[in-house]
Amino acid sequence: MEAAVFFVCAAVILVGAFGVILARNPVHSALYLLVTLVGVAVLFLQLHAALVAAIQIVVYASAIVVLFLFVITLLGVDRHERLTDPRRFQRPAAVVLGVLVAVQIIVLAGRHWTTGVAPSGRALDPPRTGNVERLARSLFTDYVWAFEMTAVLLVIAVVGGVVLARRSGQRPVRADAAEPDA
Amino acid sequence: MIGAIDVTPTYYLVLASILFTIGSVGLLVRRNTLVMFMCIELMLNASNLTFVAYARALNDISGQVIVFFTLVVAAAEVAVGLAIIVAIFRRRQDVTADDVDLLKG
Amino acid sequence: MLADVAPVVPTPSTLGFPLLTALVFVPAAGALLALCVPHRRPEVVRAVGYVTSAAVFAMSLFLFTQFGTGATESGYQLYESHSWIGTLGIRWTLGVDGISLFMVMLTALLMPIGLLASARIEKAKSFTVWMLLLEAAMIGVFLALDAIVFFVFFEFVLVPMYFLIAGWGHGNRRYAAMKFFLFTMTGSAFLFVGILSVAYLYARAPGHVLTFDVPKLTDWASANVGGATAKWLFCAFAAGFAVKVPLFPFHTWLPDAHTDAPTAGSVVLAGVMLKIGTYGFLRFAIPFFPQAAVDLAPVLLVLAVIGITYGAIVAAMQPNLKRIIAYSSVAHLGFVVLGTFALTRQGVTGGLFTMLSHGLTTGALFLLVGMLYDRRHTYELTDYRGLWKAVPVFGGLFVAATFASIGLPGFSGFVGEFLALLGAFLTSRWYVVVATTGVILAAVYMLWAVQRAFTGEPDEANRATPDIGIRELVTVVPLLGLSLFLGLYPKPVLDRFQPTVRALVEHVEAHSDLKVPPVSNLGPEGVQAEGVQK
Amino acid sequence: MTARDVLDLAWVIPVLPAVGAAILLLFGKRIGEPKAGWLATMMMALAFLASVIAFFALRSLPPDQRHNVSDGFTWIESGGFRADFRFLVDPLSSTMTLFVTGVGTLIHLYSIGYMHGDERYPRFFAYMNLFAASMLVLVLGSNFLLTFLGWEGVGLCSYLLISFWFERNAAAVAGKKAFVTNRVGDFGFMLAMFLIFSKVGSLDYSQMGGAARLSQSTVTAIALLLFLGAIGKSAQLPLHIWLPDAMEGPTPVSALIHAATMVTAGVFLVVRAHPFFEFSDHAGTVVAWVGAITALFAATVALVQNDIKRVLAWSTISQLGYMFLAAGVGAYAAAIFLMIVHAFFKALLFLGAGSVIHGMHDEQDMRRMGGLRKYMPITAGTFVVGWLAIAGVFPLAGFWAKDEILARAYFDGSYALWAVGLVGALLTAFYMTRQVYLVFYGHERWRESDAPVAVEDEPHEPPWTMTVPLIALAGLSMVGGLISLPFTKLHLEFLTSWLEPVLADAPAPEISSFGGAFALSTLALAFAIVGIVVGRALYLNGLNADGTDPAAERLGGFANVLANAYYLDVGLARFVSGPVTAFARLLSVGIDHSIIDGAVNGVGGLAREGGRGLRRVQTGLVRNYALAIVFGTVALLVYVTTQARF
Amino acid sequence: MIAAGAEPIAHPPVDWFAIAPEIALFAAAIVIVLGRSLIRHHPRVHEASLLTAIAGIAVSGLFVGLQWGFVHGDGPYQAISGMVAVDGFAVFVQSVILGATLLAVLLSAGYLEREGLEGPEYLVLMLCSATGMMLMASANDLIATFLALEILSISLYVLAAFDKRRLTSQEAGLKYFLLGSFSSAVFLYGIALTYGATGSTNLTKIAQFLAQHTLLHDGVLLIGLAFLLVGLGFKVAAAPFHMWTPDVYQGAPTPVTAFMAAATKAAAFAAVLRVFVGAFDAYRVDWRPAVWVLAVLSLLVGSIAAVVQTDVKRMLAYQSVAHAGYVLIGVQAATNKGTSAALFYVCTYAVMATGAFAVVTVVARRGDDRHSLAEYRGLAATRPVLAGLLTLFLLAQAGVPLTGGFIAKLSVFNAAVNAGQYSLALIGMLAAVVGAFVYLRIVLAMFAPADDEGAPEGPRITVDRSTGVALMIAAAAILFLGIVPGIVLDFARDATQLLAH
Repeated sequence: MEAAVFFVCAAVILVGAFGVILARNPVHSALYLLVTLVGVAVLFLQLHAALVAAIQIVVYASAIVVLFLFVITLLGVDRHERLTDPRRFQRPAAVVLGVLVAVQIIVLAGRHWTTGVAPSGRALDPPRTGNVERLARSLFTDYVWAFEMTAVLLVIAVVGGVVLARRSGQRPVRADAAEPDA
Repeated sequence: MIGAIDVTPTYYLVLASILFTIGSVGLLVRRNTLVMFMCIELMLNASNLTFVAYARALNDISGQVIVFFTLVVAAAEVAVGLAIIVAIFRRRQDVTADDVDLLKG
Repeated sequence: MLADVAPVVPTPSTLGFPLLTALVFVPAAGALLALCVPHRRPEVVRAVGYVTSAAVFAMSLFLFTQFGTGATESGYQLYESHSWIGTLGIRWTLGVDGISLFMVMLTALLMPIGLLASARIEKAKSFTVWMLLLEAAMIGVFLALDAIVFFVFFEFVLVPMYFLIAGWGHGNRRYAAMKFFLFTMTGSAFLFVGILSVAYLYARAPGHVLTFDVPKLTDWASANVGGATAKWLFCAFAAGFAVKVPLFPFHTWLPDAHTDAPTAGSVVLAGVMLKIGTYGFLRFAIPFFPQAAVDLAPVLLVLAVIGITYGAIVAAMQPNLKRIIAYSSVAHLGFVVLGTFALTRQGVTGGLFTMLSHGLTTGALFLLVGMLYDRRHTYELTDYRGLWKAVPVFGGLFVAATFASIGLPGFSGFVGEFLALLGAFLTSRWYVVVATTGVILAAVYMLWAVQRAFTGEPDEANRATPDIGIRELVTVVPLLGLSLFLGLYPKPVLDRFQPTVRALVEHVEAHSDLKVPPVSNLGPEGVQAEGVQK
Repeated sequence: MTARDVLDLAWVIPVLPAVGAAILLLFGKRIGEPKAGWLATMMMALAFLASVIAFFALRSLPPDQRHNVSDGFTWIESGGFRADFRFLVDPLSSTMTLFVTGVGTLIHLYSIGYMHGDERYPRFFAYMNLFAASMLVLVLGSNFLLTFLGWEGVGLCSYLLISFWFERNAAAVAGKKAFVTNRVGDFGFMLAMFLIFSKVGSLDYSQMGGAARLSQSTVTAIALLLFLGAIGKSAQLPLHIWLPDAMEGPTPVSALIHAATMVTAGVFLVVRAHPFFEFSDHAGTVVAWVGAITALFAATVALVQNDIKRVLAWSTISQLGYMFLAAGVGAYAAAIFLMIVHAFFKALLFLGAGSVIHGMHDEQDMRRMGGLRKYMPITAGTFVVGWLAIAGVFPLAGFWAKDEILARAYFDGSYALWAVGLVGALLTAFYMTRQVYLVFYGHERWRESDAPVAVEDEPHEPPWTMTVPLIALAGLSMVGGLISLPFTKLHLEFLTSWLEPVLADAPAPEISSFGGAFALSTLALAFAIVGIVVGRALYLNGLNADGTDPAAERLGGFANVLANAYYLDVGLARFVSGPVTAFARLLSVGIDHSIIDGAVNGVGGLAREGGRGLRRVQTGLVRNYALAIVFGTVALLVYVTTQARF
Repeated sequence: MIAAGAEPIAHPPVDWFAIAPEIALFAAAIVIVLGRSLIRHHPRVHEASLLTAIAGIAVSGLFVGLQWGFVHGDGPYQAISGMVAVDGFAVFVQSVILGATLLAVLLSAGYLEREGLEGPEYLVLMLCSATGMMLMASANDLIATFLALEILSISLYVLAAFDKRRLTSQEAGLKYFLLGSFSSAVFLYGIALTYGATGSTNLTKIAQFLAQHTLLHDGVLLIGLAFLLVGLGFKVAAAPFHMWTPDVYQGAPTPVTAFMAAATKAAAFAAVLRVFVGAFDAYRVDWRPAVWVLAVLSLLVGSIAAVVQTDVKRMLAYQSVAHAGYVLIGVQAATNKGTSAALFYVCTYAVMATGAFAVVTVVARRGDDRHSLAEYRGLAATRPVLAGLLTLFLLAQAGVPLTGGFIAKLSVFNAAVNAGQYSLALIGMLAAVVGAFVYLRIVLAMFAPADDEGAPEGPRITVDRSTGVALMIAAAAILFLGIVPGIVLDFARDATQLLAH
């Protein structure tokens, strides 16, 4: 059963991933991304990470992808991208390097992906009960500092978003400097 | 038949590595900045999957906790990143990365 | 092997005041003072320059009087050592010995002369500041007994010189300045790694702490670093110094830099800076790695001989008077290296003396050429003609300087070249046979230049050239006078070289398989080197 | 004051003219024209006086103690090397000082008049005094190095005085040529000093007895290297080329430096260093043959010269050849003897020539002279004395000196040398006769037309300052032979016995048969007279009517070869200077500029090219940058693969 | 499904003292945000923000100083579940970051006014970025490092794109953002693999694990290590991960460039040192050659690529790649000496880079786009002091003695030679020669007569007060570091205790 779920999800995830990078229309790419995210969420469930899976759907699949779609439509760039690449070596090189990366990782890791030893006391709960409490406990004890750090991150996101999005009323100082290609 | 296979965390990890690679290749081959950014999301997801798989393999909750932070980072990046893309679009009416090459050499 | 060579023990200063440190800091302070003078008061700046450099010269004379001359005083005198950068084992260590004493004095002498020669220069303020900084750095180079302190000054010297060439030079001055800087810096890259390596080899030995103290490193390295390591390190040091000297084939920066530098720059460049290279050989490369020096001496001797002949031949072909003098420096420094790597007492002494003498004679020649440039705004020989008739006093001085440079006996150049060749003859006969042709060639290129520039009937432009002025006389005459004096009575200098050179050669002999063949003693009275008995 | 105390003050001798030179160099302009000359002359006269005192002081010592080193100081000392600034007075140097200061004084005196009106009059006397000082250092030096100091000092003065009229390009070139050619000789001198020091351990003359213990090859090498120095200074083949050109200098300079004193320094050096030549088996032979060949060669060249001074210059080269011939066969005293008397008569001839040039308003071409004896009787008279003296006519000085040399060559068994010397003597007599007749007899070819020349433009006798030295030198040329007459039994060979302590290593062989010697003398005299008679016959009326030269006419095409000194100079220029210049140009342009500097700039260019390459990589495309990152990652992973334990 | 009777979560004790510097800095940012929102139109809001920022930096600095005293006395320790290290290393790097931030803020004050940009937000972002850097310096856990990295990066993306009038600024922002996120993703994946291989993300625990266990199969760990190196290599701008550097440095507002060059490098190198020299000490044999290659590539690429540039800002950007190479020389020695040398270098570079970019800011004048070499022609004649200062900073970067740059180079080569890396030291010195050529080109241009080719016309160059202060501080610091570097060197030496236990 687990195997079947895994392989189905894996297939979905990979199809989604390839879809993202192959779809000519960005809207399609975003939708393929959604497919992948959902697939990953299912795998999270498989891995006894129910809360994480939920968050994945809520934050990623809904919030982030929607944001993408929103921007795409806002900007009206849902046109097809030209497939030809002006730099001819770029794509073959990218594919070759990508394959190399994957092969290297898989070869190197081989069958010994896990070599670490888990510290005692932070074990996962048995699958049936879920991990929420454990997770919370860990989040607010071991990772409380990291948790606090995210506050800064959010402040930046807010301020940054505001700064960048605001249509500034500033006048360009020198026309030629401001619009080099105008 | 398929059910006979014992799905160890290794399976997830290999899948994650492939996902990571696809993401990075996507960044290299696509010219639309929005899609490039989506590829980065793919890579982050691959990392998440890796963390969770390791959490399972090591029987350690930390791997799952870390995913939360990744999510926050991803969210913040999206907020700022999309804002930058929008800001540029306002000036150039285009989101093709290749056209952004005033700075070079 | 002279196993009982006593390590050279520095003699601390008993003056009660740090004379050597002051020698470095007074010009630096002068530079700072000049920096504070407003732009519109160039005369004040000049006064600061003159007073400071004159004070330094006076201090160097005082140093001369304080310098012990006993036969046993081979070590460093007036030694000072203070902590500077403790973490890196760097100490502010200064000392003076026979080798450095006259280099310091030469620097202190040439500086006021250089300033005086540049009395009419534009942008007097920055010029004076750079000159004084240069003086501080050069004196620092010669006094430093901590390898890093040495390197600091060695490298820093480039900066003021760079600005002097680029700011006040002529012709293709920026190219020349850049070439000068990069060439020397490339060489010093090797030197720097060499210094660090020696210090770490030292520090790795049991019971040692990291230090860059030259006497300590000398004692240790000469006895404990050998074989290929020593050779590589020697090469690293040699690379740094060879560029500075400059030895063939690293010399091509020199004609450009000398020619395009302002007069004072050329004087200092040729007079002092080139000697930093040969000084480095004597202070570091040879004492640190005597065996390697002996093993690799043939290479350096060949380069020296090539420098002597090649420099002379190329000089002869130059159409530019200043370039001729520049190339003559290549030849002269070849004699220095020849004598130095003969590793005999006469040779090393000769090399040292040539260093001093070249500073005087070439300094004078550059001053004179600079005056010519002030008048005619050209260095091209084809533009000069019959100048001797137009400017008799100037012409006389130039011819005197020419013969001093050629190495005519009676001028200081001869004493140095003769001793260098003589010393080299004892160990490396055939090199000397070739090198001695340099004596002929020197006459060829210098006299040919004199003939082209000074003889014949002057044309209109040259006829109107004014003769030398009092200020200019004051700059040149001391140099030529000193050259003449030292040519006839070099004893005060040689006596002070002697103990240090002796210690150096004995040090080399004790730590290498060098054997200076004993000079035969076939005189009828069987008494050698006693002169004539009365 | 004992004699030694006096001799300890020998440093005074060179210092006197040196002081004169210093004063004149610094204040010459203020001292002004006649006074400067008188000051210089006075200094020379004082030096002569000092030399005379020194001579008598030395004489008062027993012969085997006639060797004194003066007060002084250590000049150069380093390691085991030491050279003192002290002056050696022994019979040889005393003799040299006497004739250098003596002849020098006369020539200084002569110059007062000769240089009258020159714009650099004081400078001239400064150089002359400096020359005298250097020459005295040369002869008095107690070691090779000090001699070398003087040696180079005279070279410097020679340079300065040859190109004294540097406005004339030829003078400037000649001065440079003289100095550079001399430097070739100095190359040998310096190497000789190095070799001597490394083998003997000292450069002091007093230590040179050690030469006996050196190996044959070493001693020969030293001797030949020293001889190379001597060749340069004394203008022997093949380094003679500078001396004829040196005639561009003022005539007193030619007389003093290029006839009487400096050029004989080479001979002096050989005599001074005679132990090396004595103990070497072959060096002496080389010296003698070089001398003999030069003597003959220069004499033939002198036959067809038309410049009044050039004849004398070639004659000087020839006479110097005789001196080397003598030194080569071991007749050092004879060499010195000829040197002294040659100084008398050659200085006389040069001064006479100068007087003619002076009188002819700077005309030097003998073809435009003639019949001058009427206008310049004193000059003519003294010149005739010089002519007879150099030709070797009994009993003038030249006869005795040349006779002694030829006799020594003959009795040494070197008949070939003797024969060459004899032929040279005949040629000498001939070309001197030609000169005398061309200048003082025959038609007054200097008259452009028959139109009378204004009295003040006619040739005239110079002032007394110039004629007095002529007369004095003429007297010396007549009686100079007295200083060493070949009559051993009568103890009349003063010079030989005087020099004996110095030349103890080289005893003169007993000439066995007086009759044989007499026969040889007669033969030599006969040759000289033949030369004179033939010369007189050809040149009694000066040139041919058509202005051609009788001797040249008879020599035909060979005259041209002779006139160009066998084309040696030209050949040297073409076959040595040419390639050398080309080579130098190759070095400076081809090697130095293109290859070495090119390599340096090439390294810079390499960096620049690298920068351009990197610039092309930096496309500005963000995807390319990402590609680089991935590329780096892959490279790292590959590296990691090599490190990992699978 | 939390059980009702579950025990409450017990917070670990929060050691406020340990995190006080970061909090002070962030608090200043918050105050500015609040102030900006509440009193939007007050005319003096700019001055107030500036003063707040400076006050925040000052307070933060005060706390750092107190921490130093404490660490010096009682030794280093870890706080908050081992995520924060309070040790000399953190103190040193934080001091550098604070110093660089102070200079950048001073520089920005004049710049913002000149360009008429939104001051408070800019300062907020800069302070937040600095907070991220501070956090990075003290992070003792890879997750904390990652978060800190993101904090500083995301702020910098915005800052780089801050000047919206210039397309180049936005382009810089976009490029930095895309590549930065990419490298962060790689870094994160590296963390994941490391976590899998060692069972922890805590650096101390990783070090302990690796010290106590010898992995039979270390492929995953090494991949993780490689990815960590890529991620951090990107941040320190080491070749071949440097290609964003020239573009971003050139396009970003110049004070931001100064801030990036100075402070970011310091923070990123702090992470490099903590991760590699500290945690992965056991794997030094494996990573040292890799770092060796990165160092050499950075030196060569940084120096050589700068040779042909004509834009001063871009030259300095390329040179910052080379400077990363020098620091890497210290890193790859993997010794205490190397660490302290790298720290000292980072400190010195912060001063030299800020100083140089400060002059560039001034010369660029209004519009921030006059960076070509031609603009510098004749500067020595018109603005001698400014030209002199730039000369000083450039010569310091070239490594001329009596400036901090020399001592910095001396320290790293010292460390390299001590570690037996003669060739690396030599390559570094030779790269310095090429670097000198680049710097001297700028210097030559300044000292060339202005009328040579006719300097382009433009508004007068003016130096406002705060920029002047920044320049003076930088100049004094660079001379101080060059002439009496002992204090700072000792500080750096004492700060090499990387991991607090």
